[in-house]
Amino acid sequence: MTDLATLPPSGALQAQQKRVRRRAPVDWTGFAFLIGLAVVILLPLVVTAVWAFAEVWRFPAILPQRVGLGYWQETLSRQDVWQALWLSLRITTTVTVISAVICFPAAYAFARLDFPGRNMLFLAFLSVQAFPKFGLIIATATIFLTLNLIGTFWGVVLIQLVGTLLYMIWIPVSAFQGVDRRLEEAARDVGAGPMRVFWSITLPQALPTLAAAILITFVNTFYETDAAWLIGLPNVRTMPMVMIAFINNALEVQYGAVLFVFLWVPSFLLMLAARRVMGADAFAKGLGG
Amino acid sequence: MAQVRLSGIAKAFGKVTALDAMDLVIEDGELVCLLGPSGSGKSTLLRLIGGFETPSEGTIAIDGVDVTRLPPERRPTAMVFQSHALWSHMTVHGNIAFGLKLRRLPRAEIRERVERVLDLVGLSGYGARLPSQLSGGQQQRVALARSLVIEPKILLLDEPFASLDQHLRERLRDEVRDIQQRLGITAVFVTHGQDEALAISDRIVVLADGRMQQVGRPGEIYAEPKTAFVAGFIGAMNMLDGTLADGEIAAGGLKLPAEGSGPARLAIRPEDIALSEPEEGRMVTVRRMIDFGSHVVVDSTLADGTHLRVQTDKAVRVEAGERVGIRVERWTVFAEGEEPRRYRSDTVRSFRDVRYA
Amino acid sequence: MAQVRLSGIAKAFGKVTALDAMDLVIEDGELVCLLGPSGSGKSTLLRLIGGFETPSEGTIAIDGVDVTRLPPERRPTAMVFQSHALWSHMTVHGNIAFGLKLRRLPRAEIRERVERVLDLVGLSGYGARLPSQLSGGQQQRVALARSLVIEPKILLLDEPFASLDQHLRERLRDEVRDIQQRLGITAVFVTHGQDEALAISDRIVVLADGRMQQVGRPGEIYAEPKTAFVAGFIGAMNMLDGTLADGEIAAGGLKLPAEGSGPARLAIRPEDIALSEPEEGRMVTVRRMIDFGSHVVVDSTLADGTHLRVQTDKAVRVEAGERVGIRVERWTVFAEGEEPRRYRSDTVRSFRDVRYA
Amino acid sequence: ATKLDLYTSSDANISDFFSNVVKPAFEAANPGVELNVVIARPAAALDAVVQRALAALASKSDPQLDVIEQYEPMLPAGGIEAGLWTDFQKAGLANYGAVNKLAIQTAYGLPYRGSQVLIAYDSTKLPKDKAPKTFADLVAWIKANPGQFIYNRPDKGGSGGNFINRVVHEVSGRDPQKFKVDNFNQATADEVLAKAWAVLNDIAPSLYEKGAYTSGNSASLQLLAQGAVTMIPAWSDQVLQAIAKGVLPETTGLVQLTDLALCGGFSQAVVPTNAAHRAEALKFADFMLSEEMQTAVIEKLGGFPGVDWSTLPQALHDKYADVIPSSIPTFPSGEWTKAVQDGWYRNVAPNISRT
Amino acid sequence: MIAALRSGVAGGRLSGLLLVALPVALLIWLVLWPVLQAIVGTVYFPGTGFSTASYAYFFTDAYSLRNLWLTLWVTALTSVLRVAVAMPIALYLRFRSGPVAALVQALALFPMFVPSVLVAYAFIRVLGPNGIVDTILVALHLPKLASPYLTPAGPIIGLVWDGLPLTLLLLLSGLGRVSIASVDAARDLGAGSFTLFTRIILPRIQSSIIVTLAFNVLGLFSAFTLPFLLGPASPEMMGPYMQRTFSDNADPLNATTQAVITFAFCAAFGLIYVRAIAKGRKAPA
Ligand SMILES: Nc1ncnc2c1ncn2[C@@H]1O[C@H](COP(=O)(O)OP(=O)(O)OP(=O)(O)O)[C@@H](O)[C@H]1O
Ligand SMILES: Nc1ncnc2c1ncn2[C@@H]1O[C@H](COP(=O)(O)OP(=O)(O)OP(=O)(O)O)[C@@H](O)[C@H]1O
Ligand SMILES: [Mg+2]
Ligand SMILES: [Mg+2]
Repeated sequence: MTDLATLPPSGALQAQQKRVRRRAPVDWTGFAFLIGLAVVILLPLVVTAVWAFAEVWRFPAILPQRVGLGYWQETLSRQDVWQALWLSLRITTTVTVISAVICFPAAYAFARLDFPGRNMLFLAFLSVQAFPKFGLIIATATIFLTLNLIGTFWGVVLIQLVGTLLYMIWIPVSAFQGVDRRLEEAARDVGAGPMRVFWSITLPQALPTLAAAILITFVNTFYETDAAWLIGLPNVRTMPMVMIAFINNALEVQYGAVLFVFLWVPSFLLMLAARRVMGADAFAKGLGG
Repeated sequence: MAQVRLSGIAKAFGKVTALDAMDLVIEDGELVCLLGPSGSGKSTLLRLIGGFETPSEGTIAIDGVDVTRLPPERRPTAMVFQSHALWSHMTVHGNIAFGLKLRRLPRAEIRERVERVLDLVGLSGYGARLPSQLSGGQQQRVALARSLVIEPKILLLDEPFASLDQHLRERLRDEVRDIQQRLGITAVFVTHGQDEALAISDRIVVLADGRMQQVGRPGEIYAEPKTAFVAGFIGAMNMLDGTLADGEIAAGGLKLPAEGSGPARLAIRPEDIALSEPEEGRMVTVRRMIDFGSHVVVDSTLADGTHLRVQTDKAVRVEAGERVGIRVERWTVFAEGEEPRRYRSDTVRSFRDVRYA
Repeated sequence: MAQVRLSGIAKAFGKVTALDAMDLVIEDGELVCLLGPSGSGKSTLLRLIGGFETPSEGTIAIDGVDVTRLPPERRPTAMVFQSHALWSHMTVHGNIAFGLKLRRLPRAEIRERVERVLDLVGLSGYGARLPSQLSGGQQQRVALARSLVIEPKILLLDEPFASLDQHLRERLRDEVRDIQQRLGITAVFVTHGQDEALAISDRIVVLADGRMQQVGRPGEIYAEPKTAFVAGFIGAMNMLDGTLADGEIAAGGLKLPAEGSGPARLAIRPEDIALSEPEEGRMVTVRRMIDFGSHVVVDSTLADGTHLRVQTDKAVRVEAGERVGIRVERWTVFAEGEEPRRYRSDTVRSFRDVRYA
Repeated sequence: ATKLDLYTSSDANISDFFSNVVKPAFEAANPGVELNVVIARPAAALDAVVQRALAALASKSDPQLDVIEQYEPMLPAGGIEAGLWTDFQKAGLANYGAVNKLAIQTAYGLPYRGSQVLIAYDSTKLPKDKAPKTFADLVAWIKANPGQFIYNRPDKGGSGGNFINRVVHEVSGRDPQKFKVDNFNQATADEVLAKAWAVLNDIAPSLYEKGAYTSGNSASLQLLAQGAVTMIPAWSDQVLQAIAKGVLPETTGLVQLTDLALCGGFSQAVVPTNAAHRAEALKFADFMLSEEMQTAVIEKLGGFPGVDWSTLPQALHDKYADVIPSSIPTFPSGEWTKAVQDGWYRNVAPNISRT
Repeated sequence: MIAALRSGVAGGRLSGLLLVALPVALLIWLVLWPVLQAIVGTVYFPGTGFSTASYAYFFTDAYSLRNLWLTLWVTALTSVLRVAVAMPIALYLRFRSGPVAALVQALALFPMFVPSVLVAYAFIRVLGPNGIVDTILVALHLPKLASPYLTPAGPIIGLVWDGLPLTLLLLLSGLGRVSIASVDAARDLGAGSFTLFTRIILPRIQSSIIVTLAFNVLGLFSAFTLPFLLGPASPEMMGPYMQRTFSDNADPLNATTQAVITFAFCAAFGLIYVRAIAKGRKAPA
């Protein structure tokens, strides 16, 4: 038998070489985007934030001439603002929960079951977005009047629920389609019935994308006004309704600014929550791209 | 614990016939491998047994009971998927316990049985981890444990180790075999690795184009393939097109005794060719010598350029371009429409052969 | 056509050190396989050579030119990816021609070169198809053609055949080897199939945990592993923990001559164990006989229950439970901090061994 | 307590007036009735509510609407024919007789407050004595100072609309009496309005951004506050309040044209006939015409009373003598307004020359 | 209850219908039925019978056509701009990771949480006449910006800002299907970034781009708030135009006609969307 072949000498040769540690390349593109976006996205927000504290800010001063918390006090001490915020949160939560409860199983059916008219019905949900809302106003109002839903919490919930259908069906459908069938089969194999499979396996597996759908729904519903005006008045006044009232025809821009900054807090929280639950791809996958 | 009987099973997906006219009985406690090229219907057959598909024709009976129309959750089968199909939102414990929870067993018993099966697959102490925190091999073992814990009568495995590396695959396949034997369950194993099939099965079912080609013990299928397809598919094989005439088959410059006439295929295993003194037999030219450590394969060409693989002892050394003699010890001739005919040259057998044959 | 020299290469991803202190010279025209368990840094090394990653330390030179900072498109390398990474929106022709178009070659020449390379990989006439209209093996060949057509000096292959079935894999690997030899290019091949590595490489680099374990010719690595890891990783091996004392190593009830003292590991290849008449040598109990057709593996237990794999001639038949004798012909002892020591018993060698050794 | 739903889509100063002044007074005067001030902004929201009320009329259900502080009674289409709005002449309000006859355009609307459009300007850029006094002066100034004047879209808030109405008056002989609610005539309209469009198109290139129009009263005021323009038409009450709040600087100058004042307008309150609390709503309407409320309109809101000055105390009259215009020119709602508004969108707005 | 998961099993059809019943009922009751009513209401008049006069009017009225044309134009331009702005960010996010990328992503997604009224409002503060940009420019003794406020550019900028997150997400999902290996393979053969984008990436995400555009169009076509608050008085986008026709002109018939026409355009784009998705699903990743 031959002896062990000697290793190529390269190892010995380079052993004395100094170890030079390279720095990881700097992500310049990233910084460029960061700066660009900071200007485009953050500047408007920051300016608005400054306005919230400005009592007098006239051109061409770079900073407000007079700052103070006066508008904050005035805005936040208003009963209706808090009531509206509370109400909005209640409505939005209710809508989102109901929507999830009725839409997710439906989305599952669209994704996995074969039934007559499946594709047509699926497409029909596009009309929620495609037909201008006000075109539906009279009809909806008529329907709701006879049901005594005008000006009630549940009336607003119902009309906003309709508005959530598109996102809450379409996004989950592709979420469910993305769940590996074998995961479901494995569960059935160990003895789970179809319903159990849905709740224990499919739903949690699709969760990131479903969370995206829920988030979009929550945000959209929270800021929705058209349907809320129509059905909600006079008794139901949501946060954005109050906000628009402040912004639209008020002389003092500060009211709006204050509310704007005030609403950053929930937005930031949502944003953080969103990042925790899902990656961007989860969002996007949901939209069928 | 259970016998599976497939009678006249056929399955079509739209226009594609995935399986046709299958009759097969898998005996209690047997481990059967389904072997065949991609698309031959292996997975389809397994999924039919598991209840994930309904046959277009025929019936499936388990222990004599017709289960053709039962959904998967009501069959005494458990499947291990190629992609392991672990539920990533549950811990290892959760994955394994799921089937038991469905059976409403008391908590303590669930815990105990999960512990036991984790031990069985060598993963004690991993219960609290998430599947994503395990390596590929560990994940497959969890999938196995998940199927085993519900004590199925029939274990179905669909290429469970295809994505793992050779070492791990070998270890796991031996483990599966051991566990199956210990628990005495019936198992159907799909693979496209022939070595795997040869190594663990009691019987092998060779499929091609949705039809059974041959059913038999591993050695039998290897040694006595019934069709040219099986011969070429199982194990390494030199397949030469030749002509039968005058009690001989002539193929690629090689002439060997054989009966019959007309075109035929000559099949010779690489290990059935021995290198010999050049003058002693027929000559080949060495193209390349491949040293597998435990044995050596010589890639050579016959007079007319046809490739011939020869497998010999690991101590043999030849050079590319060298001309060496060969002696064919066994060969098989496949002629259209006839049973294969097997031949062997009468060479002297060594002491060991005589003792253990 | 090119020599690759890696000097002091290290690569860290955050806190994970994927590669450390690599020094390696790949000679012109050589085919080197990188072999190692999952996560050992094989792909990382290949991607460093291809320019897809920048080393954290060290330099890479091709033909003496430092290319450490060059992007992939400016290196004379071409990579074949595991997932073949064909562009599904282009035809086979389009995929292959892409690299040539970037080089602004005249149309006629492009057409001609694409034809030539398609011929080389055995796919003439497939130019107009889309990748999705090809089988897995054909797709891999297109990927290979795409890399070959630009006449790279260095071909890099990252587990190109991992997802294919055994038959196809064997055929393609032989093709790659042939083409590489014919064109005389340098190739680096990543795999976790040892057979694949043994079958095609000029040299094998065994990696573990980002470090080189051994570099050598296939047979050499198989026969003379430098560490217990390599011994266990390449090929089947019985690894027994034992103790050295009095010129003997005792492991699992087996005693073999060996020098030194203290704990050590005994490594014996299954094919280095011969079955013998029971009275003649040490005894084992047969657990199971696995008939691989071309050879037989006997899974047996030593006196103390330790498993021992024995590989013997295909004609051997033993029964589970039978007690047979064994004769160990070669063994290696790995003791902590020492070079491995190899031993062989003096058995008579047969005619063929004498002739061809 | 009975809850009376009062809707408003007017600017914030009006809704504040109702919340802070009217509500306490009314509730004190009518125990057991609660005034619910509902802000329905933008105006489209109010349109939705009115549509709802019309639908409720058809289905005989509760429209959830009792009073709208200001709404065009001619709307929605077919509303009057369907009997949506209460006819105040027949409603038997005690104070109805006091209402300024000139302000009444239709019996379905109750003019309870008036306001007039003024010219507001930045006196740091335009000395008080140089401020235009006649329409001709104004046009000349606009042309001489391109980019410094802006008025808002006619249907969005009214200050711009009344500027346009003033142009219509200008080209038709400065006689507001020529236009009445019931004398709309397409031929006359075409002829008169064509001349008005000519004037407006003539000044368009000299407007802010060569012919941009803001989307509301507040938007115009904000442009003035930002110093982006020098002069705008503005509602008197609104601009006064803006100065008081510091939104506009002290240096903001106000001026009314002397040849014919810019139009004013009276806010018309409406009460749907199917209101659930129609009786209380009418009581409220009556209350708004009371001396107390009319005085509040003048003193707290800076507006004009909806009733004849003669029915108010002489002391009040004397106090506000300077700002009380001799007459407030008005422009009729209904067909005429529709013609002006839509005509403006079709004939003036598109002619923006962007070079 | 789901009676069976498998398609083709008799129970599957019924249970499928049952599962979708609630949302579909809601849809039919509160959307489809009113839409149908609206459409019928524009062509059928009790007493006088069928008439398409309102449509004839719309398509002969220069002003209406001009508004429609503007809407199409703004919609097209905004969609393209959104894609153009989001594409580089999406490419960056697809092929890079790390803390900077995470920040970029968070920033780019933020507008999703800002309602459009506030967008308009913030926009006027910043880009409006004598807004903060002007203020800074003046402080630097530079000429003032020609403010896009009240010009057609106003709503476009606002809408691009507002729609950035959704566009970005859609593109990211498309890019997710471009494997890094296929990009590496092209670089390996010598492709520079431009070639890489045009020859390898773009063809692969074609369907995603169509999807993105169509989804954008759906939202933009009847956009109201931003065009109304930031845009010029005329020509109007369909959103404000419909509102004005409906409320100020008290002309429900023509308003509904406009709505139906808008709907028709959206439906057409919806179909494109559906087709693109179907195509994207068929193509292997
Ligand atoms: N759900 C399905 N719909 C349509 N055709 C199918 C379906 N499942 C399998 N087939 C077809 O049936 C045939 C057999 O498929 P099967 O998956 O059983 O093959 P296989 O032997 O498991 O192959 P592989 O080794 O590639 O897994 C193939 O031609 C396949 O295309
Ligand atoms: N982009 C990356 N970021 C972080 N860690 C990485 C990255 N790429 C590789 N690694 C880590 O570096 C180590 C080596 O990885 P590499 O892919 O080279 O292994 P490998 O030998 O090719 O394994 P396999 O056989 O599984 O392909 C692993 O621990 C891996 O987790
Ligand atoms: Mg399969
Ligand atoms: Mg790798």
